[in-house]
Amino acid sequence: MSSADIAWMLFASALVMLMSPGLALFYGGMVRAKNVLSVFMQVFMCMALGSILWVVVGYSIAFGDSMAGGLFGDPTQHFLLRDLDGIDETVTVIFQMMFAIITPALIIGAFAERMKFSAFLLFTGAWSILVYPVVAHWVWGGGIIDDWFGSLDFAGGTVIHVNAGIAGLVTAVVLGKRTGWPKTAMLPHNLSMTAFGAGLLWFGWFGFNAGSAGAVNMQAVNAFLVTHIAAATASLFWVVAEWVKDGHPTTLGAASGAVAGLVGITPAAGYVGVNGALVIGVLAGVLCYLAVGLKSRFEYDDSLDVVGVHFVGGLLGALLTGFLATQGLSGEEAGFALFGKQLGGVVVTTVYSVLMTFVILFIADALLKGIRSSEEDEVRGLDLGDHKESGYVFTEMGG
Amino acid sequence: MSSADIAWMLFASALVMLMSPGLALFYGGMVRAKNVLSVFMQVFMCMALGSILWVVVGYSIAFGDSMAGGLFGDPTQHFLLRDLDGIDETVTVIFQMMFAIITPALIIGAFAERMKFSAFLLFTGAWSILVYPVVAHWVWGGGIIDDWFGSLDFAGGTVIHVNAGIAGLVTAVVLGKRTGWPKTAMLPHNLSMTAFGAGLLWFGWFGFNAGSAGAVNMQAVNAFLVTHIAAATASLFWVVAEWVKDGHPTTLGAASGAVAGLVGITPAAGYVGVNGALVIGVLAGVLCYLAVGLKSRFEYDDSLDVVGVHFVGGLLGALLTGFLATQGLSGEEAGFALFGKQLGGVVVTTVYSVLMTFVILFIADALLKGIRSSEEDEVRGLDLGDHKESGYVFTEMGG
Amino acid sequence: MSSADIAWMLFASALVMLMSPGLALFYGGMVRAKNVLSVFMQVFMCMALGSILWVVVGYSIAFGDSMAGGLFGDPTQHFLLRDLDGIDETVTVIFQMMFAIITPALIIGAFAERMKFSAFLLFTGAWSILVYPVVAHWVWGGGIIDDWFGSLDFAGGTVIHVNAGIAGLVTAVVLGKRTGWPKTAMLPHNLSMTAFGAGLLWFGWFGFNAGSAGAVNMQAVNAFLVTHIAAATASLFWVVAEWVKDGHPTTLGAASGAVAGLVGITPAAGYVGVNGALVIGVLAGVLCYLAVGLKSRFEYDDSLDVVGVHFVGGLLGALLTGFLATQGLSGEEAGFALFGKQLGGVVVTTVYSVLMTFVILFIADALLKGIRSSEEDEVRGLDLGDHKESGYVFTEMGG
Amino acid sequence: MKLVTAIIKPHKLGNVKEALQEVGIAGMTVTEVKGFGRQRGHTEVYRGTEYKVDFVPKVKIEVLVDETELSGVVDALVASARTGAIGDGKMWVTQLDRVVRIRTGEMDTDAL
Amino acid sequence: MKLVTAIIKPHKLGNVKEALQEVGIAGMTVTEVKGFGRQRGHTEVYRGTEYKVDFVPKVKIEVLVDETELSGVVDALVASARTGAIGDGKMWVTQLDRVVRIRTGEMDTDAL
Amino acid sequence: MKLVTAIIKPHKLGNVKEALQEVGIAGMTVTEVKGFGRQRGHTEVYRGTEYKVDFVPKVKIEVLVDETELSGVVDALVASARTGAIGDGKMWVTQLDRVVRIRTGEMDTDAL
Ligand SMILES: Nc1ncnc2c1ncn2[C@@H]1O[C@H](COP(=O)(O)OP(=O)(O)O)[C@@H](O)[C@H]1O
Ligand SMILES: Nc1ncnc2c1ncn2[C@@H]1O[C@H](COP(=O)(O)OP(=O)(O)O)[C@@H](O)[C@H]1O
Ligand SMILES: Nc1ncnc2c1ncn2[C@@H]1O[C@H](COP(=O)(O)OP(=O)(O)O)[C@@H](O)[C@H]1O
Repeated sequence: MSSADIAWMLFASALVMLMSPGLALFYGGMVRAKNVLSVFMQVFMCMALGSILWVVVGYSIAFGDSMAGGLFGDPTQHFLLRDLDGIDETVTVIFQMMFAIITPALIIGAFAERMKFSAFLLFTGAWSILVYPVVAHWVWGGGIIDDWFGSLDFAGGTVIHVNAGIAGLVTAVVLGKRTGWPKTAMLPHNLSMTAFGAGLLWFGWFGFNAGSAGAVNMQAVNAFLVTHIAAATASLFWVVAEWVKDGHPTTLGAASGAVAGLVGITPAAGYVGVNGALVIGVLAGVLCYLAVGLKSRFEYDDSLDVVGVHFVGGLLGALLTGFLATQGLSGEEAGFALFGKQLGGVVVTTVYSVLMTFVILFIADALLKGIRSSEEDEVRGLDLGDHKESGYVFTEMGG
Repeated sequence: MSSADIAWMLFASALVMLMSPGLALFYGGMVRAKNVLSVFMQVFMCMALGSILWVVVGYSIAFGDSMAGGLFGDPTQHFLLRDLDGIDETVTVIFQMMFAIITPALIIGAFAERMKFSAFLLFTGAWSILVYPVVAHWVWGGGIIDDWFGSLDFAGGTVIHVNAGIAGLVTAVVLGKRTGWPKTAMLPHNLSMTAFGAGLLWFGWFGFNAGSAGAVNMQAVNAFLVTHIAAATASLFWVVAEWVKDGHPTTLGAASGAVAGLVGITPAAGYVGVNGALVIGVLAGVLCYLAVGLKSRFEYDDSLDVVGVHFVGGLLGALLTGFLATQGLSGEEAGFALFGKQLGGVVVTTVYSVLMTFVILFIADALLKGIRSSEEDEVRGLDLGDHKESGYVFTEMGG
Repeated sequence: MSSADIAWMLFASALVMLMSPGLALFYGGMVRAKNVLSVFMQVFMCMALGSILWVVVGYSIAFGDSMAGGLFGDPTQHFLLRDLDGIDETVTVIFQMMFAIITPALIIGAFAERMKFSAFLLFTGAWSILVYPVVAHWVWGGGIIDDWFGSLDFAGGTVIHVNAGIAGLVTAVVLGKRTGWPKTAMLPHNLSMTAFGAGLLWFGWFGFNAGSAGAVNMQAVNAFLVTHIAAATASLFWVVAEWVKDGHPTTLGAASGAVAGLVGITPAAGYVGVNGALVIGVLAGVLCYLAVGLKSRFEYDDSLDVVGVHFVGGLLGALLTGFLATQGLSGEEAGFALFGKQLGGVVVTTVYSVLMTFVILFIADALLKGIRSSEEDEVRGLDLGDHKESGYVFTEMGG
Repeated sequence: MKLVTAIIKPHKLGNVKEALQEVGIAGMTVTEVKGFGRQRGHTEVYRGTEYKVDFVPKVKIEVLVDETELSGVVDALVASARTGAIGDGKMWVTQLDRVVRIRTGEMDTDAL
Repeated sequence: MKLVTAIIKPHKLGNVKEALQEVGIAGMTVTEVKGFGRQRGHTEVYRGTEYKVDFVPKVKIEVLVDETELSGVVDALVASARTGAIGDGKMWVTQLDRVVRIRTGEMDTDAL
Repeated sequence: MKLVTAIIKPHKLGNVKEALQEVGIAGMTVTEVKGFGRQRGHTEVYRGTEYKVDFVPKVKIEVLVDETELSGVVDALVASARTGAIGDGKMWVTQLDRVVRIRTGEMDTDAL
């Protein structure tokens, strides 16, 4: 890497790191006031615990030499980051660490407002070792998905969004609905927090996608541009879709739409041009909006719409990459052949993620005698229940 | 561009993008709680709609080959960004897109709390095609202002702040006063949101001004330094001025002062040194503070002081550039001759912006049967009125 | 400097600038609602006044030619930044200016909720001339600490955190306890604000520490990595420690722990590797947590724990650098010899900071007839008392 | 001594305050409340599901009055709070045993 | 005319509203309050010091009723608000002189 | 049974709570309110225009008491809430028909 490349990658890494606090705002604003801190706490723990686990074994599992026929990287190879190959690999460790933090953090939205903090920690710790780096190895570390299909996944549509999104669905189903849902409205308590969080995610996503080029080059510039266009387009089209269907355009729609567009463009950012970005933006905006409506139909309580936005958006982006990738950028010809490769990657990831998420939840449930908060904690809120804190104290009469 | 230049410009572009969420906080904190989401929504729509329009025709109008004797760039030349000249022009498209987003967003402050959302969309869409890129063409794209006067406008004092500021005045006058103003106090509902927003604008403005150098060079470094100095100085002097005149120094003053200084230095950032920045800072702080007081005198309800801060600040900076530009940095000799050039640019921009803003509002009014919210919506707030959402839900009794 | 280095340093400078608004959030969320704006105002004034003083004399005192045997730099040498040595020195001025802003801002946490605004301004102004740049000169400008001991202080563990932390203790003791403390709980009014502020500090700290390498090189990359690791580790271990001792893990703990880790790694970031960062992280998390408990034991009312986090964390980091520095990175051999050098730097800084802080407060007290807010202002809050503003106006019945 | 309590629409507070001042009332106490009644809240669609918001923001006003002022206050209050649309609210009057001004210890009529 | 006031646990509000609607009550007014009583708040350790949080969030309900409805309302309210755990709250009844519907000026029973 | 209601300055709440506990009161209910009275709010200059802020934050306290406790409570409350400065607030007493403890259904004196 040249100096400019390194500066660029450090910049990109910092931006991706900022997505975690941005996510805390985005999610935190959507829960009820009594649970806002539990969300912030969980995101912080993804940053804290997730980083440590990455340093200890995660990086090795994801990017160490393939073992067991490409199932995972050698977990001890870079134990505590030993034997890194100079400045270039150190930069890679940093950049990829931020991805390893945010991926489990995305799942939080699905089980928000009802998981015990201890269960959360155990779940996130295990998932950060057994799921994320394994799938990352399969796609980016020379593992089985790359080997079998050669799927394109520029910045993690499959590794991150499909993976986290479907894990979210499993956690939501296993934990069950929040008490009162869907009869009682569980409205966002602070939508300007959520909207600002979406803005910060958008900002950070430049690092996420354009940084995935690994250098300052045309691919990075292109990724930057199409990332922005997809976010803008999806935000507008989500709002238009809900205006038509529900009768009013909402701030939450604008924010969710932007995120949906960002998710959708993630696997494609290095491979599609402006037109591709517009197509992905329109579809991500409209389809993710519709997908979010499915949860009341099928009665799974995905609290903050991880499935509708991340699974559906990631899936959409991964599959559309099959048709929209331009040869000049991706070196692959778009069409059913590429679509097949994309589908392969998505299916394998989904199956593994569902399976492992179930297994981890099952074990956590056994170890902790339940992973769901007591009803009392749920009623008074996890902030008091788990953390003995209150999100807002506007008067001096106390909690 | 070298790799370092590209890395720098992408960094700068990301920072300018972040100014829009920053502006949403800055403005959102200043409105009453019942309108906070309407402000966030409007800023988001500037990001969404504004970006798409830029990609479709805006960039071509601003930077396409001059037509009609420099009145605008060929609108079809880069339709959907076709025929861009490699990586350098792609970077320019990105950087300039962020400017095209924020300029109409600035106007929001003038008509906040009383414009129908549909009218806002129509107005912003039209203004993003008919006003912003046209003036950008005149100053930066080789159009008439550049041609006739050769005015200096480093990062958009005229193109952005004078232009948006005077458009704000027109919208405020056309829409009329908010019900109850000025008898009833319409106090900011969340000043720490506003102050943090100002901090984020300050941060983003480094990209705005130092990025306008287009490369990593002494001009960029100088712009970074004087931008910071002007912001700091204007913040302090606004506070001092109000302390003397009103008897107390306020947080809103510190935040507004910083923004006023940033606006003031914008046209000058590449051309003036430390001393020039201090002069601009002191004057922007004191004069914008005084200018804000004019609205109660002349009874136009510029809700969040777009005129006092952006029009007056931009005007001040543009004109002072005539006297403060140092030859070493600008290649021009300061004095009345340069001042004349500056004046020319400002006058032409003001006239055009006033005219077109009137026309657009007039047409929108006709098309939508009124551009002002119903009194009922104004009373209960635009958040419920237009978006059926509430900014804050601290209890579970619902909306 | 190469172009890449300059781009990197401007990026780093922008990040460090953002730490001030981040600090306003971090501190602002921890005070009671009636004082939130006073905190934002004070931080803004550090940015405004601090920057101007830096331009006028601060930079010269810190980095001008040594006078009086290394006691300070020639204060007139770069008056208003004249005679800078080209682009490289201009970049240094910018980067270091951000440090000069944030250091006095850190002290705010110790005297929050009870200092008169006028006293704050006088104190901060004097401290920004007489203390910060002097100590910076001693350590980084070739002054006495460098001369006598050659202490290692990569990004300001001593210059910034020990210095500000101990000054905080002095202000807390001199001002006395807040009315009602420690009998009455003075709970944070907005912990998600605090947590997000911590996230932003974390983000900015990449600029702070990795930027202190002064160039894009292995030291910068290493500093980036270990900064992140220390923050993550300390956040986790603070939470674990309080969980064990108090029975529940808190969001405030996670946020404070991250900051403690960042403080701890600051002096060491260029000199220690991954293992060193883990050690510093664990110790900073646990020991700062314990240190914070001392204030109720010794009954000094350090409102927001500047002593426990910054003084103790900075001390820890500075001293541990003596044992953890790796020769490859620092060029020094770790051990008691290096520890002695570190101790020297810390002791001299502490003594000077205590002394000067006392003197400044004493003079301010005499000049202003008291530096403490009236009891009436303290009761109704400094926001109304000093600034005639309210942080939150959720209803329209007014303040 | 009587206590007049009224639940009104929030945006009528300014009106009511002025009307009460005109009939010579020197003080009042105001509370934010939520009302449930014939006037229903808006319906929201949140993430694809419809919700009825039953509780509407209202303001509660409490005014201590002397018997002699009562009817003037009641009339002024009702007139100034009325919009004629559903949801204007209720007003009621309670008999009090005693009123004290805390600052001085003055009682009843003197306490107002 | 009577005013029934109750202090209840916040999460019981939905229950109580339904129970009151079933006995034919068309309206009520709700206020967020803090209660101090036998049920104490949690203790918090803040930065190493223990604090007792005395005040617990409660909800206050006010219902205007006709004498004839009174006992039904009281029974429904008490039954629907009860959890059996300490802190369930209090209920009290006040006699009113007069009730007015602001929109129409209707009085007493007609005003409900 | 009586209901003692007081409007006091917010920072006096701690004092009042302690004073009431000393005279044997086991509970109370507290509401944030805004007061309008002889004590006026501060004036603010907002963006160059002066505004009068009429409403001042106050706290409302409600205490259910037995007749026998009444005078002790009133005296303790008035004494502990007084600062002597304008704006100390009002206190009033209402006769109640009935008091119920929701948890047990106990009535009147037993309900306290
Ligand atoms: N029975 C009642 N008891 C207490 N408050 C009531 C009652 N009925 C209505 N209210 C209050 O009066 C407000 C207006 O009542 P509503 O029935 O909507 O309109 P209107 O009084 O115009 O018929 C309600 O929001 C509620 O606060
Ligand atoms: N004497 C009182 N006066 C007014 N309100 C009271 C009184 N005693 C209790 N309350 C209210 O009732 C609530 C519940 O009372 P508490 O003593 O905790 O439980 P319980 O009524 O089940 O014995 C309190 O939080 C408070 O709001
Ligand atoms: N007539 C009234 N009815 C209801 N509340 C009142 C009345 N007069 C005063 N208050 C309440 O008492 C508070 C203090 O009254 P104020 O006139 O300011 O001081 P003081 O009682 O010391 O003369 C007011 O803020 C208001 O809440």
